[in-house]
This record gives sequence, C-alpha cells and structure tokens, in this order.
Amino acid sequence: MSKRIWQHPEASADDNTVSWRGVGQLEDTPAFRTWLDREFPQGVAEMSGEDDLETSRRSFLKLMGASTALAGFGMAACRRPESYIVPYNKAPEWVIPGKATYYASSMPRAAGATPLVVTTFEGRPTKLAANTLHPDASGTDAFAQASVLDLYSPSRSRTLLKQGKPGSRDELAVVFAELAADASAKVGFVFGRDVSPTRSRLVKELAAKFSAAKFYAYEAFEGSADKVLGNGVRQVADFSKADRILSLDCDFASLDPQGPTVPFFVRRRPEGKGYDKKADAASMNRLYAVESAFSMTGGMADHRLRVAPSQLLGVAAQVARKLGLNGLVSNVAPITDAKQLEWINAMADDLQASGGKSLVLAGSRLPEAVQALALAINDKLGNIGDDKPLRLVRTEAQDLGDLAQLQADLDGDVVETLFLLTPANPVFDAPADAEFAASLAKAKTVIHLGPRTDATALASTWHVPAAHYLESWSDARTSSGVYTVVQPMILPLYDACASELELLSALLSDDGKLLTGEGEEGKASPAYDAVKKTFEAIGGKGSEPWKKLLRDGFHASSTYETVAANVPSAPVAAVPEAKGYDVVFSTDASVFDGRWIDNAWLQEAPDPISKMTWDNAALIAPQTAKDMGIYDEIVALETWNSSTGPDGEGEHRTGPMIKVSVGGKELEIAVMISFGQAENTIVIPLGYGQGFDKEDEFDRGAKDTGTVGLVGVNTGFNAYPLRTAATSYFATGATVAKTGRRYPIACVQEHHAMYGRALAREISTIDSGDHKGDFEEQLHNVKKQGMDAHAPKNISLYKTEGKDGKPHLSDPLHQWGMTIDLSSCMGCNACLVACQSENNIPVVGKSQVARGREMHWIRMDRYYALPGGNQGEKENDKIFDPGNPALVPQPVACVQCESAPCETVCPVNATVHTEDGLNAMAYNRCIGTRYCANNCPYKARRFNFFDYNKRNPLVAHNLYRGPFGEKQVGEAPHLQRNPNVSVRMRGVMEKCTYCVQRLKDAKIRQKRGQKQEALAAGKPSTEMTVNTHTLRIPADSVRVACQEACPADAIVFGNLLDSDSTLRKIRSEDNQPVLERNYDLLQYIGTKPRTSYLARVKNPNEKMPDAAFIGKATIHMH
Amino acid sequence: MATATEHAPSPSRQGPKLPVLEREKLILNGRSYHWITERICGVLENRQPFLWWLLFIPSALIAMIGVGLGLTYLVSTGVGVWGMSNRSFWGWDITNFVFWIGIGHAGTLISAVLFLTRQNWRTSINRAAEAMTIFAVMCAGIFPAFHVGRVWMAWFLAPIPNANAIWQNFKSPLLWDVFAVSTYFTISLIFWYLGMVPDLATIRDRCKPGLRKMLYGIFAMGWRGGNRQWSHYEMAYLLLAALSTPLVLSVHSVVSFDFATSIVPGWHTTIFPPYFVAGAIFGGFAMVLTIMVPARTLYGLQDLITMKHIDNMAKIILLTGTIVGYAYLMELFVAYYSGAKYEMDAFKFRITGPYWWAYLAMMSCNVLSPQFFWFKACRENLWVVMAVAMCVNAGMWFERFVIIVGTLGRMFLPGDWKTYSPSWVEIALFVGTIGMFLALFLLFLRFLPCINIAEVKWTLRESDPHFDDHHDHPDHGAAVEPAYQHELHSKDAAEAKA
Amino acid sequence: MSTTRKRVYGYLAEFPSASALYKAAEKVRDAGFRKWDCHTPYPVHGLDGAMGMKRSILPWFVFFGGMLGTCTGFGLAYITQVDIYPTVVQAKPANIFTVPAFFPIMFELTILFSGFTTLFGLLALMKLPRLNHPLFASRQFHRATDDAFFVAIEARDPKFSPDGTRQFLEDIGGKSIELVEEED
Amino acid sequence: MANFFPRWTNFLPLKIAVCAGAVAGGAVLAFTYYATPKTLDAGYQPSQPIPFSHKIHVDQLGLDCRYCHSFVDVSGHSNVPGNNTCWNCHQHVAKDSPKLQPLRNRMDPTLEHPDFGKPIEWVRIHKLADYVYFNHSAHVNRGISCQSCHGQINHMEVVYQENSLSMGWCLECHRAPEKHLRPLEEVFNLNYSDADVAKYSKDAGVKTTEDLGLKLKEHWQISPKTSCATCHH
Repeated sequence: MSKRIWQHPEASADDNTVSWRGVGQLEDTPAFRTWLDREFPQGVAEMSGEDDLETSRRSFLKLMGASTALAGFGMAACRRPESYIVPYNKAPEWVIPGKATYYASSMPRAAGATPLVVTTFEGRPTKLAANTLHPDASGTDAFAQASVLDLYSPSRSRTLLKQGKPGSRDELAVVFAELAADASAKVGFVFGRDVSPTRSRLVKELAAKFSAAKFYAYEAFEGSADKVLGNGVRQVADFSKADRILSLDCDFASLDPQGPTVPFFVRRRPEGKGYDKKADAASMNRLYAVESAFSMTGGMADHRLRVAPSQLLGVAAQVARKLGLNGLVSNVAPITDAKQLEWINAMADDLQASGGKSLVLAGSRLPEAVQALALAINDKLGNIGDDKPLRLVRTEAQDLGDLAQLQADLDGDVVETLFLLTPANPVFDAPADAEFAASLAKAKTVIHLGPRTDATALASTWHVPAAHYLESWSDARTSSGVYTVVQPMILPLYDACASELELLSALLSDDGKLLTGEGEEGKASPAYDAVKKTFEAIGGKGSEPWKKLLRDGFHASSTYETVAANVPSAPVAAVPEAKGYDVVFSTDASVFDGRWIDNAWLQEAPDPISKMTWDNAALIAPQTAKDMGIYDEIVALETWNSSTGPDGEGEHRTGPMIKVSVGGKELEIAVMISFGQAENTIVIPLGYGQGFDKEDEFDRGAKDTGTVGLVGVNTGFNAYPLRTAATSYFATGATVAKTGRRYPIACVQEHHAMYGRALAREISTIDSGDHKGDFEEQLHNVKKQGMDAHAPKNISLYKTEGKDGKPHLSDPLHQWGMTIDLSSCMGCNACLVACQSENNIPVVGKSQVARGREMHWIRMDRYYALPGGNQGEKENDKIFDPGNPALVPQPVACVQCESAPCETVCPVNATVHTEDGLNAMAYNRCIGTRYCANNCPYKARRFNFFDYNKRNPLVAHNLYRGPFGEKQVGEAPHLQRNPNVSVRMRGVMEKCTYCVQRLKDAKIRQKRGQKQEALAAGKPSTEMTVNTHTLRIPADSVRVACQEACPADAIVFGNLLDSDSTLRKIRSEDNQPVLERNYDLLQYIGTKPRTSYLARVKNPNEKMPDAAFIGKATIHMH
Repeated sequence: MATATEHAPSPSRQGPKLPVLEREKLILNGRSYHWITERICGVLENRQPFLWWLLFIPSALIAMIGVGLGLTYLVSTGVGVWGMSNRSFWGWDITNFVFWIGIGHAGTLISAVLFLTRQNWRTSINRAAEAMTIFAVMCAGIFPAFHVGRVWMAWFLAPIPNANAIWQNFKSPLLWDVFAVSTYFTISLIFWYLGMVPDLATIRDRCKPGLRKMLYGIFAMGWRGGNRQWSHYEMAYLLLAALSTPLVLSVHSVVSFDFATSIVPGWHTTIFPPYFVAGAIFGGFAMVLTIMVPARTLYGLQDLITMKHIDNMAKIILLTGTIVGYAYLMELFVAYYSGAKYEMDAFKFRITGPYWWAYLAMMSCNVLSPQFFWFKACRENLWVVMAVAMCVNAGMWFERFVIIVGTLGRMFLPGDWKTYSPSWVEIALFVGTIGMFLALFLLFLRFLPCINIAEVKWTLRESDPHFDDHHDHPDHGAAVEPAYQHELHSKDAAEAKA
Repeated sequence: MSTTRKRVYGYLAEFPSASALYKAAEKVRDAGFRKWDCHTPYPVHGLDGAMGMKRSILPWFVFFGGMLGTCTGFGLAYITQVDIYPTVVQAKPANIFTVPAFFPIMFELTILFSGFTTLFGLLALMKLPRLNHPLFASRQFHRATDDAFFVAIEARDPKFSPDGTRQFLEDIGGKSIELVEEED
Repeated sequence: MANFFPRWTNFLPLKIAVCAGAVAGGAVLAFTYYATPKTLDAGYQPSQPIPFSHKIHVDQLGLDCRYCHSFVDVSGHSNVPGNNTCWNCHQHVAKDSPKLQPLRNRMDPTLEHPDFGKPIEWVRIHKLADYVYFNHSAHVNRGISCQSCHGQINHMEVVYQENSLSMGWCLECHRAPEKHLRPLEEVFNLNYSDADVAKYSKDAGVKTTEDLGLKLKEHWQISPKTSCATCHH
C-alpha cells in the first residue's frame, strides 16, 4: 500500500547528478555507483553478481534491523521511528526532486525506430510515450511500452561471461587490444536489421581499418526484402494516400510494420481525424486481407479471405493475372475454387479502379515469389513513387551478408573472430537445418553482446551484457528514414554493460580500450562522440542543431532517398502442391521472436487473438480440429447456454496435446481452437520454450540451461526446431498425432461471442438489403442496437445534488470523459501495457491468470461475430464463409460511471466520486469486501488477492506460502515504479482512474502558470484576473497513458466542459452522445458512463460476394 | 394456553351440541412438574452418553482445524488462498454466510413469532432453536468478517470518530448488514439468556454448593420466582418477542439487500426480501429438526418433544418450501417478463449453464423434497423427516450458491465470463464451521437446559389457576379425546368397516 | 438453624397447586398486605390480578429507549453523511432526500437500543442481580423453582404480626409455614 | 439451608459495573487524547545533525524560505537544501563554529575527512503517510503560506511539528480555506497579520486576514476539493 521510501525524492541521491541526459550536464557526471549504493541498498546496485544476490538481501535486512533498533533506543523514537531526509550533496542542475523530467529518445528496431518521450524521476526512466512531434510518430506498441521493464529486469545479464562463466574485464581488454592492433584480423560483425547511421559510419571505418572484416545482418524473422527490392532497399507505405489496401498475410498494423500506422487508422473513421466532418464513407479506406490466421490487421479488414499459407501465392497470382501480369505467373496454378475466384476478381477490380491510390502489401516473412508479385502488382497499379502510397527507399544498411554467408565464412575460416551484435538469438532461432551452433563453434573467438544470457550468450566465447537503449548513446532511423537520436537516461545499471557503438569504437581506437558507460573522469562515452560526429554530417556542426536534436529527438529534414522499383519480370517460381497440414511459424505478439521471453509484462499481456498468456499453443480452426479427431464435436463459438468449453474454464482449463511432425522433426504442443483460421493450417507462434526447470512436467526440453530467467522459464513450446531455412515462415506436409496428454492453459477470455448482446457494435457503409438501411440510417441507429432498441429510458427520482443545492459534479472547470473508437481500435495490447507501466500494476503469473486474477486495468475483450448469430443457425449456411467470423475488439476499463453502482455498495466510502467526474478509489481506505467489483457491470475492478508487489508471483507456489514465501525485494522491477501512484498491498481493490495523477499534476501546473503570468505582468496578486480560461487546462493538453500509447489513435480523452476539446465533437457537455456513432456500453442499466464507444464502421465493396455479411456483428441483435 | 379453548360453550348459549375435540397434549403421559424438572435437568446433570463424546471430539477437532487453521492461513497469506477471481469476487464465503445466517433465523422466529401467536408447542423446542440461532450467527459472522481483504482494517466499518474525519457509507447494504447482523446477534443473545434465567435458577437450586452452584447462581442472578419478578419478566419477554419479530424479518431482508440493491442481473429483484425470509424459516426449521430429532432420542425427551412438534415443524417446512418454490418460479417469470436480455440470460445460464447441477440440486431439495410432507405417514416417519430436513439443509446451501456463484460467473460482458471453483481452504473453513456449530451445540446440551423448564410446566393443564374451576363446571358435551387420536380412531373404524 | 436472635424476613407458606395459590393470593390481597409475593416455578397467569399488581411499566422504558435508538441512527447517518463529510456515491443526493437509505440502520438501532433497555430495565425493576436473599436460607424454598407454590409475607409489611399472619396463612390453606429469618 | 452467596455479593454486580464503566470510559478518553495525530505527531522535535536555527536564518538574517527550499513553488515536494547551499555562505561565515563541523567534513576537501562528499542525513519531521500526495506548489502558488502548516518556523530555534497533519486537519482548511488564504506576496512572509491587510484592500470592510482571505477565495476562484482523489491516487 505504499510508495516505497526510496522513491521519495527527499531520500534520493547523494553527491551530484544521477545520470547524464544532455550535453549541459556531461561535465558534471557523477560517481554513479556510489549513489546507487546509497540509493538502493536493497536494489540492483549490490547485486552485480549472482553470488551477491542472497547476501545483499540479507545484509539489507540486517541494516534495516539495525536502524530500527537504534531508533528504538533513541529518545525521539518514543514517539515514532526516525526517518531521514537525504538531500543531494551538490544539487544537480535540472533535477527537481519530485518532478518528472522528460527526454526525447527512441527505440531502435528492425522495422524502423520508434520515437519516444521518456519520463524520468530523479534519473530513473519509468514510462515511455510516443514522441508526438516526430513526423513518423505512430504511438507505441506493446513491445516499446514494455521495453522499459527490461532495463530493470531481474534476469537481465549483468556480468561479463567467458564461456558461460564469469569472466574478467581485464582479460577481455586483452582480446580487444590484440584485435585493435591487428589490422588484418579476420573479424566478422553480425548486426541486427535496425538502421543506425553511426553504426553504418563506423562499419565503413572498420572496413577501412580491418581489411579482412566482414559484415552481416541477422534477425530471426528477416524477410526477403533485400533479394526482391535490392541491396539495402526497403519499402515504406504511406497509408494516408491509400484508398484500397490489400494485405497478403501482412500484419502491417501490428507485428509487421510497413510504415507509420496512425494514418491508416485515421482513415478508418468516416468523420476524419478530429471527428469534425460529416460522416462520409468515401473518405474511408478499404482493407482487403488474405491470411491464414487472424492477425490484428486481418481483424480490421473490410473483406477477409482465409487461405492456407501455401495458397497465398495462388491468390497473389490471381490478382496479377487479373491485372494482366500473366507473364509473371505462368508457373502458378490458377485458383479453382469458384467462391474464392469471385472474391479475388472483384477485389482486383476494385484495386485497379483505384490505381495509384491502392496498396498491396505482402507479409515480409512470405516467400520471395509473393513479395515479387506484390511489387509487380503495385508497380502495375502505379502505386510506387514519392507521392504515392508506396515508396522504395535505400537505407544505409547495405552490403550486409546474411546468415548463410556468415556460416559459409565461419566454416571456411574467413572469419575467426565474430562479434554477435544482433538482438536475435541465432543459436536458438536460426533455421534448424542450418546448424548454426556448429558453425559458431568453429570461430576462434565469439564476442556476444546481448541483454540476456540466452543460448547464444552461453555458446559464445565472451558474453558482454548489453546496455539498454535507455542507458546508451546511439542513433537510428524511423521507417521513412528520419534521423532519430537514442539518448541515455541513466548510466548503465551494471558495470559490465556496454553498448554496440562502444564496442565498435573500442575496436577503432588505437589501443582497443573498451570504454563503457562513461569515460574517465566523467568524460563522455565514446559512443557519444561517435553519434555527435555522425550527426554533424547530417544536421550540421555547432551546438545549436545538436541541442535541438537532443531536445526534439530527431532531425526533421533527413529521410531516406527514394529509389526506383526494380520490378521483376521473370516468372515467379511455383510452389509444389501442398499435402498434409500447413504449419505457420508465426510471429508472437508477446515474445516476438523470443527476445522478450523474460519480459513479464509482455508475457502476461494476453495474445490479442488467442487471449492466451504465458504460453504458446498450436492454433487450429474448429473444423480442422474435429477432422484431426482432437474434438468429438466442432468447438462452437457460442453455445446457447454459455456452457464451459470442452477444454474447461479458468484454472481447470487444459488444452489437448498433439504431436506435430514436419520435415522429420516432431514437437508435442498444446492445441487451442482459433476461429477464423484457414482449414488444414496449424499456427505455432515462435519464441517460446527457451528453458525449463524442475517445475516443468511436460519434458519440453533440457532443464536448468540458464538460458532464460524466472519470467520466461517453463513457458510454451519451442517450434524453432521444426523450422528450416526453406520453411522459415511456413512448412507444408505436416502430420499430426494425438498424445492424450493435456496442458494447462491460462486464458483471460473464455467466451468469444457476444451472446446476442450488442456490446462492440458494428455497422456497414452499404445497404445490404436486410432492412437495416443505408449508411446514414445505420449510423443513426447505432444507439438502438441490441437491447437499447426497446429498453425504456432511465429515469432517476434523485436529484444529484448536495445539501447546499450544488450539483455533485460541481467542478466548473473540468469534467473528464473518454471515447474509444472501435473503428480504429484493433485490439493490440499497447494500452494495456502502457497502463501497467504508468500505474504500477503488478504481474501475477500464469496460475493466477488462469484463475482469473490478472490485474490489468484494461481488459481487451475480443469478440467474434457471425451475421446470423454464433450458434450455427441456419442463416450462417447462407453466408459467404461461416468459418470466418468478424473480429471486434473492445477494450474495457473503468468507464467512470456518473451513477456508479460500485460506489453505493462500499461500506467504508473507499470509492466515491470526485467533483470532476472521476470514480476515485482510495486504496488506503479499502478493506476489501469486493462488493464494488461484484456490482460493477463492466467488471473493471481488480482485487489484490495476494501481496503481488511484495511476494514474487513467479516462483512456483510462492504466493500460497504467505509469510514464508520469497519476497520481491531486490529482485523485482521496483525502480520502474511511478512514484505518483500508490503501490497497492494485498486485500485492496484497484482500477482505472483516468490516470488521475496526471490530471492532478496538470491542474496544479496550470495554476502555477497562471500565477507566474500574472505576477510577471507586475500586478499585485490581489488584482490578478482569474477566470475559467486561466484555470482550465488547455484543450487536449493532458493525455492519459493508454491514449498516448495507442498506435491507432483510437482513444480520445478530454474535458467535456471545454468546447475546444476533440471530445466535444463526440460527446456533449452533459455527457450525451453528439457523434452518431457514439454509444454507451450497457446503456440500459443507467450507469451514465464517462467512457463511451464509437461503433466500428466496415466499408465493404458492394461487388464482393461477401459484402452483405460485412459489418453485421451486432446489427441484427435486439 | 392449550386448555383455554377447551372450555365449554357458555351456558347461556343454546343449540345443538357440537363435538369439541380436545387438542393433543403437548406433554404426554401426564408428567408432573417435578418429572419435567428432573428430566430436563437430568440431561446436564447426568453423565453424558458415549455418543455425546463420539460427536463432540471430532466436531471440536474439525472446528479447530477448519476454522482455526483455515483462518490463520487466510489472514496470513491473503484472500487468494480461496478460489475467487477478478470475475467472481465472492464464492463460498458469502454463500456460507447467507446459509448460516438463514439457519440462524429459525430460533428467534420460533421464540418470537410463535410466542406472539400463542403457539404453545414452541416451548419444547424454542430453547434449543435459540441456541442454534446464536451458534449459527457465530458461524455466519466468521465469513463476512474474514472475507475482507484486510481484516486488520475491518474497524473502518465501525462509526468511530477519527483523526481522518472520514465516516462509513450509510447507503451501503454491507454497512446495513453489519448493523443488522450485530443487532440480531445481540438481541438473540439477550432473548436467549433472559429466557434461561428461571431455568438457571432451577439448576442452581438443585446444585450442591460448589463451583457449579456458584456459576449457575451468578448467571441466575438470584432469581426467586416471585410473581413480582414474573410480572416484569413476562412483560420483558413479550417486548423482546415483539422486537425480535420485525428484527428477524429485517435481518434476512437486509442480507437480501446485498443482492437486491445491486445491479447484477439475477440479483436485482424486488422479490428477494420475502423470498429470503421464507427461505430462512424454511432452512432454519429444517436445521432444528436435524438437531432435535436425534437429541430427543439421545436424551429420551419423547414426552416433551412429541410427534406433534415434529408434525408442526414439518408442516411449516412444507408451507415455506412452497413459498420458496413459488419465489423460484416467480423469479423466472419476472426475468422473462422484463424483456431484458441480461436478466433472461442470467436465469437461463443458472438453469442450463455451467452450474446447472447446483440449480437442479436446489430445485429438487427445496421444492420437491418437502412435498413428502403432504403425507401424514411421511411426517410421522422420523427417517423421512430427517431425510427431508437434510435435503433442505443442502438445498438451501445450493440456493445461495446458485445465487452468488451461478450469477457472477456469467454477468453482463461475455468477455469476462469465467467459472469459479472453491479451494480446499474454503471447503475446510465451511466444514470447520459445521464442526464448530455442532461442538457448540453439544456443549449447550451439556451445560444448559435444552428445554425451557418453566414454560413447559406452564403448558401442563394443571398449570392453569382455574384448572380446578374447570372441574367444577364440567363440560358435558366435550369428548375428552385428543383430536389427533380421534381422527385416527375414526379412520380405523372406517377401515374396519371396509 | 442457629439459636441466636435474627431479624425476621417473614413467613413462607406452601400451597398445593396453582389454583390454591391463586385463591390464597386473592385472600392475601384482600387482607390488605402490601409486602408479600407469590413464588412459583412458572408464571401463573392471572396472578397479577389476584395479587392486585399493576401492569409493568417496562414498555415505557423500552419505548423511550427505542426512540433514542431511532434518533441515534438518524443522527449518526445524517450528520456524518450530509453534514460532516458528504460523499458522492452513485449520483445519490447528499441531502434530506437521501434519508431512505438510512432507514435500515435507524431500524436496527431502534431494536438494539430497545433490547438493551428491556434487559437493563427489567433488571432494575426486578432488582436483580441479587445473589443473597433471606428466602434462599429457607429449607424448602429451593422447590419454588421446581414444583412448589409459595406465598411469602414480609415482616416489613405494616399488617404483619408474628402470630396473626401465621394464623392467617394457615387459614387460607398454607402448609409448611416457616418463619424465614435473615442470616448473620 | 444457608445462602450460598454471602450478603456482600448483592452489591458486587453494581460495583463491578460502575468500575468497568469508569475504566472503559477512561480508556476511551485516554485513547481519544493520546492515540491521535494531534498528540502523537504534533510537537515532534528531533535533534538534527547540525542544530540549524531557522530563527537566526529567517528571523534575524531575513533569508527567504526559497533560498534553501528552492523548489517549493515548483514541485510537489519541498526540497531540503543540499550541502552546497549551506556551503555557499558557510565557507566564508562562521568558519570555526563547532556546530558546523559535520558540514565542513563533507564539503571541505582539505580536511580529507571520510565523510567528504556524503550528504547530511537530516531527521525528517513532517511526514505524511506514503499514500498521501501532498503538493507544496499547489498550495504556495494559491496563497497558502508555509506558516499555515508548519507554524512560525521563523521563531523556532529547533524546528518541531506544529500541527497534527492528520486528514481531519487537512479537511478543515480544504473546507474553509479563507482562514489561511493570503496574497501571494505574503506567502513566504511568516509574520503576516491583520496589519498587512490594508496594503491589499482599500475596502474598509476588509479588516482581518480572514476577510481578505474570503475576498481572495472568491476572486481567485479557489475551491479546494475534498474528494479522495485530491490526495490519494
């Protein structure tokens, strides 16, 4: 229930500053570790080695005991224990105790850096948000949000390893010195696929210095862009220019970014970005998706076709054929299914009709042939060019060898010393047939830089712990090539950490001295000099542009150069006819390729489609699962009596296990039913199953390998061994056998249909002749869908006012409200994780999630809907594809009901309304009767069943050991905590409060600004003019955590009383809908929620065979 | 006053002589005052039968383990050791609370309502039923007190002036509950104790000097049985009965408000208060039967607790069971008639959803099983009576389970649906409270008069000060034969004829 | 029984049945005694009239006790919820119109206070607890809680006379007449 | 048969009741008085590592509060000065005072003391519970003086806690802020009194600080909140 003492700024650092975060402070760089020792005696600082871990905790307790005892003897302690205020010795500039400081930085990623604004408290980075000034700003995704946790991760690598054992820095220094001195060294470098101008510059210098140096790039999920588009060429989509989009298994909205996403989502709204235009279907884009399993992008699609991955080439070829590119597809067999053919042809017509304004995107992991066809189709449609939806650009990351070349060079002794700098984990995630580990063993020295002691780290000669991007200087480019700086917020938490640029700089120096973190006597890191030098070439010399870069985080006028398309003309290779099942090795929304396996937030964030946490599973369509004999009946989307599914529910849920054999390899894995997936397709997300310990009952792999931390251990199944270089995305010809075993599955959502309740509403822009009218009429009737069509009006006998006749919601300045646009929301987890990091929400572990005790304040409901209802009714036989339901997500957090049922039932007044319309929750008053949560129709409240913040939930059975359980102190990410939010103890309720800490801070800031303004005018304070405008926060200036994280810009938050706010376009002053699409969830119970929703608009093509069934998720409910 | 109605029609009234049937005697075999004293005091003065120990030792052990250890583990570790989730925030805890508090209603009801309606047959059972009330409320109180997440902060529920200047929310049904249950416990305790004072004096007067005499003497407070005491005492008893009657109705109404005032579909219905009260009487009488029938045999109290008592209670169970059954059906109708999807579904899912077995158990135990009591043969067969009473006990537990668990797992948004299942800690705690209840009741039998001695004496015919006058004016038209036996005789005669 | 002189409490006479006691009580009443009582193992109905006693005043105590409870309930709820710290819960008013929500607690407190006044009022009226009483020294009085019916006439009564009263008791049918003396 | 209970027991229950009542009443009174923040917290006056005198610095030397507590009007937290703030003057002033030895040890490199560079651990006096988010800037920028909560610090030789800082005490002011509101110019004037009122109001009716506070409250639209989220989140 408490913020921890050490979070108080009074008890903060001793000598001078905490970190360097700007050029102005570099001179003053402190002895950081001394500070850390004092600041976090129980924390990370002392635990530089595994051995220290136990002792440090013990000594901490001893220290605590001693100070309490001393206090007990002192006279003063007769009244209360003494506590101390420890001010800075020399107060650093810029640091104001208790106030957040914000810095612009970015997160380097393969698909282009994510520009960020980092919130820091006294030097601790705690929260990431999108840098909205940045031209490529597009919110953040769950990975970016969760990356701050990695900085403090208990399983983070923190010691230098030599052959898996702790190594000495001096010994490594010898290696570096020898290398730096040897210009003919056979040295190789493997980078990630992210683009860093400084690295590219240093690569050139390295090539100049080391004549035999070789450079490679490797990521587990690299596409064939280099092969199709050309050396270092990438494609960037500009969705604002695209009217028609075809996604060929390309999850561009989420896991396979092709360019900034916000413009795409903005064009999903018929009213335009600011909701200020009349709803116009023509302004919307139209998305066609052809994919094997639901992706976030596929869920957004207006028309979606599900095909097995091996059929994708056929679909692409049919489009090409329709556009007259017959020559390219002569080898590909035509599609025979008449229904599919009709669908594809109608779509191709639509694309053609919007030539120059359409966009065809093929998934970057698809085989070359599909990619080549997509490029040819785009070219044929005239979509490529500077002012066209698709731009081909040349990056600096050129002439990098791939994994095959690396292996050849290793095997041929062309490379003797290898620097593995890629964020991927090649020993684990390289194609199984490549046998990379064997090649790696041939290198004389392998120096691995990484944040985790993963399989590759342990297989390398040297493992150097990587500095987090929030701890190091670097630079990067966003997808369109805007130069973006990566600045450190804090010195590396551990001595041994180094960054990539520091390693490269060391090699470039004459003596090969590895300088990390800071240079000697407070000098800047060599990486700082390197970045500054690179920037001088791009942004100009002098301190002004540099300061601007550090302030803004980017250099605006720097983008990639556009290159012409190198359109293929040779016929693409055909795929052999598929037999057996197709297996898709999919990208995972929680661990990506496995690199986030030790990130507890991501592990606990439910998969956006399957809603599974902490594991992966083989996803199989219901019909296919029945055909396989796994289930006796087809697993229904909805049962009329809401019975539990065949796999059980909650803590009893288990999945049947099957053995998947493909290419001679086998994997035993749990099965989960996945709706809307192509038949005969098994989707297995990659990246799990990296390590196991004695708690694993399923013999999923070697135990106690040390390749994974407490978070990732025993999670999921490793599908990488099934994957070969040729089948890097999907394999065909798989066979399946039942094993009879069952695996426990922790799923946050057990029921997938709306059960006839119009919750997440949908309309269509066309009149499909079902008496629901045209777009305008459907818009008009959004509020009358479902039960709201016939529920009587809510009338209250009460006047909501106090004794003095003042209304309850008496604040005349601010009344907060929020809307969530389901037309934009795709259901990813960005908001959920952002909320977790802003509000100190604990992680609870797999078994607790299975019991239904996850603490996320935002529950991302995901519903599947069929136009004829979900129970396999007769009408469904008529629809185009009954196996392809619509997917509608609906994030539900506390909706801040004006008439909140939770409040009246609390016996101790722990949850009451504030004057500005929030449903406040006083944690320290709560005694935990849980009545409020029972009475919450939205089930938006979360209860601390255990001391999740004090007991480590990741140790098996630990929570149930109570006072004997292992404590969290020193092992959990305490330093990430937001000091402005109480950390809740066990037995109290918690929930969303619209980030009330931000609202309060903004109000106080506004009042201070008003005072300064008035005093600056030289007037006595008694004559200051104060009115609504001076006291009210400027419209839309305060943003809540979920809102600023949203990569779809789907959340509008604002002040209902401020006519300038965007919210007022949607909602009136008295919290009534203004925009037609706006509706209240569960309106009939009369809770008057402040968070409302905007119905999803589907924009189908009338000529498509399935057009009549689009946008019908809820419209027929009554 | 059983005999009062047997008075002859007034001499002035002329007309055909109607056969006036004598009421069945409440005390059989013409027992004397002293016999009654001996018999009842004998229960606690004699050595306890072996069966007593056989029941007491395991009950006490179960209570210590289930309640003692269960609560220790719960408080030290967190509510998470139970099975609740962020969907079903209540489970067995509140189910058990409502179950026990329901049982706790029969005692006061028998004492108060039957007293006010001059049902003299209550005198044989009211003491035990009141004791049962006290113990059931004690068991019930454990659950709401310890289900809260921070028990050590539960004093926030008490309106104590404090430096934080913050108070309770008097609009919360839970706070009403706190007041209602604690008031109910207090008043029941006063009622029970006051009713026991003359009997404690009886025991005191039979004791040899010693610790026993001192304790009974202290608790008898020097009772002398003077009419100047009886006069006030009778008034006080009447007042307490008059106060307890609305109280007992209000307590279960307030408990039902926990559900009825919420917006949860399936809870939010106006039928709940009467339905809960009827259910409480129903369940309470079943529990009285469950306990008294064996105790009666164990201690040879057949002359005091006669088949008539059992017959009466069986009839009340039949009546209230039918009311409860009506309420079940009415709920369904109201849900259907509301036209609200969520309401209709709530009941549909209760009946056919994941907890259909609980609903089935509830319906068959509560509505069907009491129907046996339409038949006299069933009411007279103690095995049938016991079986039905046990069914009703279980059925009433299932009723609360259906209402709480069956509803919370399937509320408004299908996205949050998840079923609940209890953990072993919850089960142990419930079993522990059963043990605690039995142990306390056995202790009660061991140390306190289990039948109201003074009042039972008062039901004897000769207790009437005009008993002798009655003989002075014999009623020639009255057939001095118990009505019940008369009926039997005429039946026999009819059978013989046939 | 000691032979030292003791203060006399009064006479205790046993009657064979409730009816006999009843009739005797009427006679004692008519004889004008004031300080006397009938001791019975159970409350004999109608004896109040036979003894010439008035109806108990306990209900008045309880009435005012109950009213105090009602006012306490209302005051507690209204003052804390409306006056001191009104909180906004479920848009319900924080003024006099919110009073219906206080009824349950007002009711419960009425009953609670009534119950307590009943208990303590009764004890006060009965002058209990009084553990020591001259009657307890009687050899036969212990049967008053079992099956015997007694009349006890106190010596404090102005009409009491050592011989006359004994004779009177014999006349109205009293058996085992005993002179009860105070101890010590 | 003799009485089992001796005669003296007749009054025993009454005596016990009276005694128990007295004890319970006394316990309640004692608890009400002693177990409240007013008694437990107010008046706390620990000794500090350096006996810094606010009286000398503020009252006699006239230092502004913000010289040391420099962020009080910017941040939620009022910072305690770092050693360098003290050292600014005290490397020149009172150089030999033995009271300042801990400071010199930390700041004077020539002493080569093991404590050099370490901070001074001041004993915390005003401490709110961890879940209370009191914001200094919100108060001082809206006309609530330091003095309203901390008392006449300028007269304190050794600082002690003047007020209970309990929630009830906070609420008192949040409900009637006019008692403490003053012109922004006077926020750091710890001697503000009725005499200063005339400077700010020409209205003859405004005589006391409370009169002025009432005017300011209206003029600046000050309406402090009393809902939970004002301080707890």
